[in-house]
Amino acid sequence: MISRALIAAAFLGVSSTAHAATGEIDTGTTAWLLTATLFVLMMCLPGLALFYGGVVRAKNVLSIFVQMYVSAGVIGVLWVIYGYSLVVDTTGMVEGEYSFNSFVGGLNKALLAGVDPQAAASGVPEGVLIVFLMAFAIITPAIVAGAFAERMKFSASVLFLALWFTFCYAPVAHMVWGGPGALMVNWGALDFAGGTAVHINSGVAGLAACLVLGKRTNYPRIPMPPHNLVLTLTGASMLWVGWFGFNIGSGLAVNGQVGLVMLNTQLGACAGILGWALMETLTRGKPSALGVASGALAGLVGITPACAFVGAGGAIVIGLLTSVACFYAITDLKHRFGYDDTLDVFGLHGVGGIVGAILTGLFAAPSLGGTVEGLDIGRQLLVQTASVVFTIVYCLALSWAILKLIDWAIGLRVVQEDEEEGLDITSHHESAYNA
Amino acid sequence: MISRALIAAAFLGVSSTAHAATGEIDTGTTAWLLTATLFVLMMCLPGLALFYGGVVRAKNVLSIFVQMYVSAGVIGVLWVIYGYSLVVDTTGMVEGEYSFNSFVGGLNKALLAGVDPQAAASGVPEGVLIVFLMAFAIITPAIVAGAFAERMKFSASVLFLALWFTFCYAPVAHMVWGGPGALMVNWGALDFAGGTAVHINSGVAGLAACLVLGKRTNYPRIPMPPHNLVLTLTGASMLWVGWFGFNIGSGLAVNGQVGLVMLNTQLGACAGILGWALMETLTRGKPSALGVASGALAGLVGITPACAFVGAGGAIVIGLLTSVACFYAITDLKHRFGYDDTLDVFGLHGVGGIVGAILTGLFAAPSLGGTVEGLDIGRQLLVQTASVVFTIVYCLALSWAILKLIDWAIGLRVVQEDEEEGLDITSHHESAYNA
Amino acid sequence: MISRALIAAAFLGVSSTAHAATGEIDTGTTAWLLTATLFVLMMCLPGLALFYGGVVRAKNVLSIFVQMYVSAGVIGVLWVIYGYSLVVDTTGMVEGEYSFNSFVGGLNKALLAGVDPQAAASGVPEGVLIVFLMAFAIITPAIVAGAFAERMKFSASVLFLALWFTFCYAPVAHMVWGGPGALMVNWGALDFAGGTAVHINSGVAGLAACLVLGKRTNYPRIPMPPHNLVLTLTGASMLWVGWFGFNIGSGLAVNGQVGLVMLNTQLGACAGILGWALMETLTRGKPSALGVASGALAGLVGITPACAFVGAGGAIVIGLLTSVACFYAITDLKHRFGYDDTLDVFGLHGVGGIVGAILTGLFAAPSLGGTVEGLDIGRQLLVQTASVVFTIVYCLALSWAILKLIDWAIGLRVVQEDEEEGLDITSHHESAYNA
Amino acid sequence: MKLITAIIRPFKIDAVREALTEAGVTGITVTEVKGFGRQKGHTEVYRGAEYVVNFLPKIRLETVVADELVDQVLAAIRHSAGTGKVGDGKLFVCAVEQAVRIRTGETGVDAL
Amino acid sequence: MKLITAIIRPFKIDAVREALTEAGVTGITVTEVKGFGRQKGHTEVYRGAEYVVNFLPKIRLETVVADELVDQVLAAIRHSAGTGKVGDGKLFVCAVEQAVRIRTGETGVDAL
Amino acid sequence: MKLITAIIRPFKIDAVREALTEAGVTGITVTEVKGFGRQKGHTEVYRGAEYVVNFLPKIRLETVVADELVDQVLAAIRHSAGTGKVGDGKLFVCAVEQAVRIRTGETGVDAL
Ligand SMILES: Nc1ncnc2c1ncn2[C@@H]1O[C@H](COP(=O)(O)OP(=O)(O)O)[C@@H](O)[C@H]1O
Ligand SMILES: Nc1ncnc2c1ncn2[C@@H]1O[C@H](COP(=O)(O)OP(=O)(O)O)[C@@H](O)[C@H]1O
Ligand SMILES: Nc1ncnc2c1ncn2[C@@H]1O[C@H](COP(=O)(O)OP(=O)(O)O)[C@@H](O)[C@H]1O
Repeated sequence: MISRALIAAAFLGVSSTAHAATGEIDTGTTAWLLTATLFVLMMCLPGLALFYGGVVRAKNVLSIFVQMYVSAGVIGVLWVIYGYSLVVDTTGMVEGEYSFNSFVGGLNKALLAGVDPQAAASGVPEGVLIVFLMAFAIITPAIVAGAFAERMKFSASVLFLALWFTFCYAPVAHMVWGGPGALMVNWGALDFAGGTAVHINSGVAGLAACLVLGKRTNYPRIPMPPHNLVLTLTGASMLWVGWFGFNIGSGLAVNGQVGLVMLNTQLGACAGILGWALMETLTRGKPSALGVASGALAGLVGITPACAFVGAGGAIVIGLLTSVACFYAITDLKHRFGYDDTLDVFGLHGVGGIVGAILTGLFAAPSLGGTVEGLDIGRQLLVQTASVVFTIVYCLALSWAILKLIDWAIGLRVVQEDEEEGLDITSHHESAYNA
Repeated sequence: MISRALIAAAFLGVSSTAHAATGEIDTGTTAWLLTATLFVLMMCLPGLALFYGGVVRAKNVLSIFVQMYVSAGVIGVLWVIYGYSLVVDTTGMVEGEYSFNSFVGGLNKALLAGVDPQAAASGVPEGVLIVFLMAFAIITPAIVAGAFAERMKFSASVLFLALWFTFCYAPVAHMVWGGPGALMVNWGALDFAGGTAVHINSGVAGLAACLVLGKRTNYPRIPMPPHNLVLTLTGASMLWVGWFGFNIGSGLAVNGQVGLVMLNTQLGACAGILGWALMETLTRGKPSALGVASGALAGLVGITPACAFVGAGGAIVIGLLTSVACFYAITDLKHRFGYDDTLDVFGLHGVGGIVGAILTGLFAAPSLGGTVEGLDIGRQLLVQTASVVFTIVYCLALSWAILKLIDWAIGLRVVQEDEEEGLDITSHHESAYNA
Repeated sequence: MISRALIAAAFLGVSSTAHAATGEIDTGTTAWLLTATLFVLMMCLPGLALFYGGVVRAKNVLSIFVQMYVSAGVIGVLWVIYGYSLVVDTTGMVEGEYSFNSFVGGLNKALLAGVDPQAAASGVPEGVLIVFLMAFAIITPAIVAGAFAERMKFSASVLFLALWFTFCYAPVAHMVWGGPGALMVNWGALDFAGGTAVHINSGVAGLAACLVLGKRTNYPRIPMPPHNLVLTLTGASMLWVGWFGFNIGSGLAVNGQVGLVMLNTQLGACAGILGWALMETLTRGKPSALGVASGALAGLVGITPACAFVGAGGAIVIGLLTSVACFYAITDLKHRFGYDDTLDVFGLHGVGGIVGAILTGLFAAPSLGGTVEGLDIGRQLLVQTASVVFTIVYCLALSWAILKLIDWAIGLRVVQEDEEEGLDITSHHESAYNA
Repeated sequence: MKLITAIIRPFKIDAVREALTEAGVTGITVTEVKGFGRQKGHTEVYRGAEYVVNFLPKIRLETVVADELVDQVLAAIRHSAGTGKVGDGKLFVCAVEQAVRIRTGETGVDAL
Repeated sequence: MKLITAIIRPFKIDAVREALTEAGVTGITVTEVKGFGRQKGHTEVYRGAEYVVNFLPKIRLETVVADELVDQVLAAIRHSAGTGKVGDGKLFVCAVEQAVRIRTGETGVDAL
Repeated sequence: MKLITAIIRPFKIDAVREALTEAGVTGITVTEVKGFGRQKGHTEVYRGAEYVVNFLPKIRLETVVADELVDQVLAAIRHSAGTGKVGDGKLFVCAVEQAVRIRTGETGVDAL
C-alpha cells in the first residue's frame, strides 16, 4: 500500500529512499512539484476568489478577495514561523504508538530551524516542499471563508482564519500526513490528497461559522442571486485544472502512480458534472451553469482522498455519488435546516469530503477495482468512518470555540447598515465596479 | 523525419524505444506531460469558454459554459469507455497497408481493458497519456459548439457533441495519429499537433452546423456586438498560453524538438497578430482588440500542423498568411455567402487549418528552412491536399448526417421566443449577471 | 556566489558544464523551463492586461489589450531578428574588461544565425531559452505601457514600445545578464531575476513617459476610479503565480537553489501584502483590495533581484520594506509631485525595483541570513547603488529621447475629444461592453 | 391619469411591488438611478486617491394610475418604502394627458 | 410641447428609432428599465434557491415633440414597436412647459 | 413645483451638481441613458461586421424644485453643462402636482 503519509514520511527523512539518501535533486520530480505548487496557489488566487466572488452580491465581491489576500499573507508568514513545523515535525513519534505528537508536530522546525531550503529531500529541494504544503495551508482556511461571506467583520475574519489555521488545520494535517506515529496514519486511514484535512475540516468549520454567525440579513426572504456567474464558472474551471496539482502533487513524487491519480481526478470531475446535471434535469427539467460547476467540484472533492487507491470505474462512481449527495445537501438539506452557508462550504466540502472518505474505504478494495492489496472492506470502512467522525468532532469543537472567543473579544458581525451597504465600501472603502 | 504519428506509435507499443522497453518512468518527460495536459484542459475551460462567451450576447453566455462543462463530462466518460480505444488501438494495422482499422481503431482497449494507468509507455505512465489525449477529445467538439451558439437546443447540442466525438473526431484522430497503417500516416501527411484532426475537422463541422441550423433570428439585421470583449481577450490569451501544451505536448516527449516547436508556436502567434493588425489597418485604418486576438489564434491554428517541421522564418510566414486568409474568410467571405457562423469556427479553424496544412507541405522542405530531410515539395503538397480534402469531405458528410438525424429525432433549434429571451434563462433557469 | 549572470553565461556557452559539454537534454530541467516560459507569458497576457485593464476606465480597457497583443507580436518577431542576439551574443567580451560589448551584445546571432533551436545548451534546447527570454522582452515594455495609458496614440505607443525594447531593454538586459564582461557582471552587481533590467528599467521609463506626455485631461479634478477591480485582482493573482516562473526560471536550472528562490518569492509577496495592509490600516483605518494586490506585487518586485541570495527572514523584511516604500511613493509622493502615472508603473516597479536592489546588497550577507559567502556589505551596497543609478540615468535619458523623437515625428497624444470619448472607440472602433 | 414617480431604496423594491399590487396597480416600470440628497455619501480610496461618492444607488419607480387611485398608491408606497432614516426618498405626481397600450391601441385608463 | 414616454421591448429599439426619424423626430433619449405588468416573468434557480423574476427588461424611450406631431409620433411608435403579444408596452403623454437647448439657449420648439 | 429634466454629457455631472447645490437645489436624481440627436455617432466594427452606433451615452438629471427656483436652476445647468459643441443636451420643464417625502410624509415644497 502506497499512502501519501508514507511518502510524506519518506520526504521528511523518517524513512529513506535512494534519493533521500544521496540527497540528489531529481530534476523531473522537482519540475513537477514546482508546477504543482503554482497550480495549487492559482486554485486559491484567483480560482477560489473568483468562484466565491461571482456568487456573492456585487457589493461584497472585493471583501472576498481582500480576505484571501490578507489571509495568504498572514498564513504564509506564520507557516515559516511555526506552521510547517507543526505539520511535519516528527519528533516524538513512533510508528503505531500514540503520544501528544500523534496529534500535532513539535516546534523543532519552527522558524525553519535546521531547514535548508536548498537541500534535497526525496529528490526535491525542501524549499519547494515548504511552499507546496504552504499552498494547502493557505487554501484550506480560504475555503472556510465562503461560509461566513457577506457579513463578517474583516478584522474578525482574519483573526479567525489565523487561529483556525493554527488550531484546526495544522493539527489535523499532521494527524493525516505526519507519517508513522501520527493519529490517522496509525489507524490506517486512507486519505491521499486531503479529504479529511482539507475538505471535511474546512466544510465543518464553515458549518460552525454560519451557525455561530447567523444568517445574512433578510436571508432567505430577499433574493440574493449570484452577481456574476461568469466569474464563478471561470473560478470553478481554474479550481478543476489546479486540482491536478493538488491531487497529483500530493504524492510528492513522479512515478507510475501519477497516471492513476490524474485519470481518477479527471473522471471524478466528469462524473460529478453528470451527477449534478442529472439531478437537476430530474428535479427541474434543466441543468444549470452553477449546477454543473458545483458538480465538477463535488466530484473532485469526492475523489480527493481516493484518487490513488481506486480504479477508473470506482472513480466514476465516487464522482457520481458525491455529486448527488452534495446536490441533495445543498438544494434540500440546507433549506430544511435553514442555516445560511453563503457559498455552500459545508454542502460541497463537508458533505463531499465525508462521502468521498467513506467511499474510498470501499472502492480501494481490489475486488472493486482498487489498488490497495489485502484491504478488508469492513475494517477499512470502520477506520474511514472513525477518521471522519474524529475530524468532525475535533473541528466542530475547536471552530466553535475560536468563533465564540472572537465574538466575545471583538465581535464577529458587521452592523446591519454596513451589511446592507456592502462590505466593499464599509470595510474597504472601495467599489468593485465603477462606471 | 520525426512525426507525431511515429512518436505516438512508439508510445502505444507499436515500436519500442529504450524507455518503453525498460518500462521506466522518465520523471522529466512525465512532469512536462502532466503540465501540458493541465494547460490543454485550461484551454477549454476556462479559455475557450471565455473566448466564446464574451462574443455572444449577455443572455447566452452561460449556455456556452454549460455546453462545455456537460460535454466535457460526457466525453470524459465516453473516452474511457470506447474513445481512447477507437483512437489508439492499433489491432489490425500494418504499415503501408489499408484496412478497416486504417480508418478507426478497434475496441480492444474499450473500458481500458488491459490498460494499466500506472505502467510506463515511452517513459510516461499511460494514465497521463489517456488524459492528455482526452483533453484533445474534449476541446475539439467544444470548438465546434461556437458555430451553433445562441440558438441550439441544449439537449440537441449535447447529443450532437457526443455523436460527433464518436463518428468524426475519434476516426479522424485515429487516421492522423494511429501510427503505421493509419490512413494519413500511410499517405505520409505531415500534421504535428492536429491541424487536420482538430482544426479542419472542427471548422468544417461548424460550417455544417450553421448551415443546417440556419441563422440566428434577425441576423444580420440587428447588431449583435460581443457583450464583453474583456472575457474574449482573456480567453484568447489563455488559449495562446495553453497552445504550447497542445503543440509541444503533442510530441509526447521532451527532446531537442520541443525547442523548435515552442519557438515556432510563439512566432506563429506573433506573426498572426501582425497579419490581422495589418489587414485591419489597411482596410479600416485601425487594428481592433477582437482582431488582434483572432489574429493570434489564426496564427496558432496555422502553425499547429507545421510546428515541428519548419524553421523560424517559415513559422513567421505561415502565421502571417494564415492570419490574412482567416481575416479574409471572416470579414468578407462569410458575409458574401451569408451563413451565420456565430463564433467564426469555420473562418478561424477551418480556413486556418486548411491553409496551415497546405503551407506545412511547403515550408517543411529544408530548402525553405524546414526540417524534413528529403521532402519532395510537389509530392508533399499533393499529400497534404489529399488529407485536407479527405477530412473536409468525411467530416462534412458525417456532421451533416448527425445534424439531420438529431433534427429529425428531437429538433435542433429552440423556439424563437426562447432565442429572443436568451438561452440562459430558457435552457438553464439562470442569468449570468444580476444587479 | 551563484549569480544568474554566471548561469546565463554557462548557458550561452561561455563556460561549460557537464550537460552543455555533452549537449544532452535534461528532461526535468527542460520540463520546468517550458513551464516557466508559459507562466511568464501568462503574466503578460492575460495577467498584466487584466491588472491594468481593470484600473483604467471602461472606455479604455481594450486599448490596453491591443497594445499588449500588438507589442507582443512586434517584439516577438524583432526578438528573432536582432533582440536575442543583442542580449546574449557574447562576442568581444572578456571577463572583467570593458568594451562596447559590455553594454550591448553583437549581431552574430541576428536572424538566429548559427542557432539551432533543437540543440541543447546546459541541458535545455536553445529554442526554449529563446522563448523564455523573449517572454521577458515582451513583458517589460508592456509594464511601461501602464504609465501612459488612456491618452497615448496607438501608433505612437507601438513605435515607442519597439524602440524602447531595442534601445533600453536589450542593452540593459545584456549589461545584467550578458555574462562575464558585461557591465554589471563586471561590477559584481547582484540581480537574480531582473530587478534592474525589468523593474527599474520599466519603472523609470514609465516616469519619463508620463512626464513627457502630461496628465490625462481633467486629472486629478475628475475622479477616475478603477472600472472593474475584479479584473485587477484576477490579473494581480496571475502575476503572482507567474512570478515563480519568472524568478525560479531565471536560474535556468533545476537545482537546490530553486527551493530557496521559490520560498523567498512567496515570502516576499506575503510580506508585501502585510506591509501595504498595515500602512492602509494605519493611515485610513482599513486595508483595500487594490491595496493588498499592489502590496503583493510590490513585495514581488522587491524580492526579484534578491530571491536567490537571501534567507527567509531577509525575504520577509525585503517584502515588507519594499511594500511600505511603494505605498508611500504611490499614495503620497505621486500626489505631491503631481505627475499622472496612470497605473503607478514608477511607484510600483521603479521604486520597488530600487529598494529591492539596494536591500539585496544588505541581506545577501551571510550574517543577515544571506547565501553569498564572503560578501562585503559596504562594498556591495555601493555596487548595487551604482547599478541602480546607472540604470536610472541610462533609461531616463534614452526613454526621454525616444519619446521626444516620436512626439516630433507623429505626435504622442490623442486629441482631447478622442481621450474623452475613450480610446477603445476612437483608436479601435470597439466598445468592451455591449448590452 | 397621473404618473407617480417614486425614488426609493433599492432593497425596498420587492416590498413596494407587493404593496402596489395589493393597491390594484397592474403596471410598474423601474430604473436604477443614483440619488443626491440629504443622505450623506461615503468616501472611496484607490491607491491614496480619495473620492467622495455623493450619488447613492436608488430605484426610480414609475407607475401611471387612474386619478382615483392616486392617494391610495401614494400611501401604499409610503408605507412599504419607509425605514424612517434619511434617504428613504420621494414621491412626485404629474398629470398624464394620454396613455396608449401598444399591443391593442386601447387608450386612456383602459391602457393601463 | 409634449413629452412622449414609451415603454417598449428592447429588441424593437432600432425599428422604433427609424420610424421616429421618418416621422420627423430629431431627438430621443432611451433608458434600460425593468417592467412589471401583465406579461409573466420567469423563474431562476441557483443551487436550489428559486427566484421568481417579475421584472422584465424593457426600454424606456422619451422624446419631446411639438404638439402637432404627437398623434403622428404615437402612431409611428405603435406600429414599429408592436408584436401583438402581451408585453409590447405603453405610451404616455405629458405636457412640457418649457424646453431649452443647452448649447445655444434656444427655447420652446426651437430647442427640440 | 416643477420637474426639470436635463440631458447632459456624462463628464459634466460633477460640475452641474456643484452649480445646482449653489443654486439651492437639495435633491437630484440621475440616470445613465443613451441619446440620439444631432450629434453624430460612431462606427464599431467586430470582425468585419459594422455597426453604426447612434445612441451616445448621456446623463439624465432630474430635480423637482419650487416654481420660483426654475429660472435660476435652468441657468445654472446651462452654464455648467455647456461646451458649445453639438450634443450638449436639453432641458425640459414639466409641472409637478404633488411631492411627498417618504420618510416624514411632508408634502409640497417641504418635501423637496
Ligand atoms: N428635489 C428632488 N428632485 C429629484 N430627486 C430628489 C429630490 N430630492 C431628493 N431626491 C431623490 O431622493 C433621494 C433621497 O433624498 P434624501 O434627501 O437623501 O433623503 P430624504 O428623502 O429622506 O429626505 C435622493 O437620493 C434623490 O435621488
Ligand atoms: N401603469 C403602468 N405604469 C407604468 N408602466 C407600465 C404600466 N403598465 C405597464 N407598464 C410597463 O409596460 C410594460 C408592458 O406591460 P404589460 O402589462 O406587461 O403588457 P402590455 O403592455 O402588452 O399590456 C411593463 O413591463 C411595464 O414596464
Ligand atoms: N426632442 C428630444 N426629446 C428627448 N431627448 C432629446 C431630444 N432632443 C435631444 N434629446 C437628447 O439630447 C441629446 C443631445 O441632443 P443633440 O441633438 O445631439 O445635441 P444638442 O442638444 O446640442 O442639439 C440627445 O442625445 C438626446 O439624448
